[in-house]
Amino acid sequence: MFELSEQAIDIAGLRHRLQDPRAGGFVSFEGWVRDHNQGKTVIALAYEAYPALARREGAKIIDEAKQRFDILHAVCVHRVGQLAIGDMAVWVGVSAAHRDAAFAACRYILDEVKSRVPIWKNESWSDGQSGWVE
Amino acid sequence: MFELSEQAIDIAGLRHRLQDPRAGGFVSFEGWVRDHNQGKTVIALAYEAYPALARREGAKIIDEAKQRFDILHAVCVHRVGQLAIGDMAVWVGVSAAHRDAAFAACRYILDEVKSRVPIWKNESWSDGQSGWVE
Amino acid sequence: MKTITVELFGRLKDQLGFVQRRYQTESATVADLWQEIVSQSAVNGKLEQHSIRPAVNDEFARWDQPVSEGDRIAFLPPSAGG
Amino acid sequence: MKTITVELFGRLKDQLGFVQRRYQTESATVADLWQEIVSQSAVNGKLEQHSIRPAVNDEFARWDQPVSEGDRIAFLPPSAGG
Repeated sequence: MFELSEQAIDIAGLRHRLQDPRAGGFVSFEGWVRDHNQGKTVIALAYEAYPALARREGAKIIDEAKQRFDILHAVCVHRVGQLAIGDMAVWVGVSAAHRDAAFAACRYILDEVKSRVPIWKNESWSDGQSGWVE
Repeated sequence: MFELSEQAIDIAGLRHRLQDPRAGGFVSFEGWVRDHNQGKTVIALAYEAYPALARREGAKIIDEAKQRFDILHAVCVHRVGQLAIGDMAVWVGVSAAHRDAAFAACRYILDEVKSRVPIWKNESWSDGQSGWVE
Repeated sequence: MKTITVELFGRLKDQLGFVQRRYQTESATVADLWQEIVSQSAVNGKLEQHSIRPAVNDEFARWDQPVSEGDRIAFLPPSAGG
Repeated sequence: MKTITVELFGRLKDQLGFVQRRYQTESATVADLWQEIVSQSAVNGKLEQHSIRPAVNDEFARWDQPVSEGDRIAFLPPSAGG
């Protein structure tokens, strides 16, 4: 499952989609908005997506992960809209019988989402400027 | 921080120890009690620890991870006592400026805790038997 | 003459000065259309085709895809999610 | 003759039939003590020293560590956390 969310990502609600009596390991990644990037002080940022394409590409990545790794469930949610420092920008959760597959699949999904899903980041900096960061 | 817990692991309470405005990535691992192991159907299990040694060895592993990887915070909690299928046996959380270090440190802590911290697992199986699993 | 809709994302909106626009075009392919848009703009710099990815009607597309009447054609800078 | 306390964990409790016991011993080292305990037990099988790790007074110890009056000496099978 891949989703875009305009609201804060609800981890508790997502975790239960990954629970499974066959699961022995669960790995999750959270991307948080940090207060600095490329030497600048970040005060806020906004993510913009191309929603139809982003959802389709995200779903494709989840499917790929399920084919490549011996996992049970995988979920990724990406925020869009305005975010503050410390807010969660992306969440990836993977459950599997064994931890190796869970770690590998979580990493795969994260890396592919970052490079392939059409989402863009606009940072606001402490100098009053803002700009698109690629 | 490394802890042993006789109660269910409280993720929400632990997560705030890892939050940091400098953090861009947070990786967590949860070990769940699964319903099968080594070909047997598991109905419950109990973890026993050597508490003084386990706490000291666990704290040492957390320190090692902070030296080896460029991370901000790391926490590991291991359950002891009786657990049911689906219960969380261990939780590892790591925050870092960048995701590579967070993934690597989370994996390191998990692997080292499993092999070095003196904790033992007694499984109860569907055939009415139980035994120590190493 | 075909009537199409062009959509821009990320920095391309700032560089080319619009988000969505209806175009009358005789461009045969997506690549031709991109060159037409760039040549009409005042912007120089990072508008090299190799850094941009086109999409047609909500699907990633090839640069040599033909432009058809009614298409929604989007130009996407490199993704920066996470 | 020294008085010490021996503690067992995991499968060793089942194999040797106790959890904690006070011992009177003349064993000089931790390894000697382990051999003494095993030789007094009826159990054969997986009691090979190489699979066991000793601890003395809540610290991991070496097999050649001397046994001192009042020591708490623990024998640990391989860890199985997580």
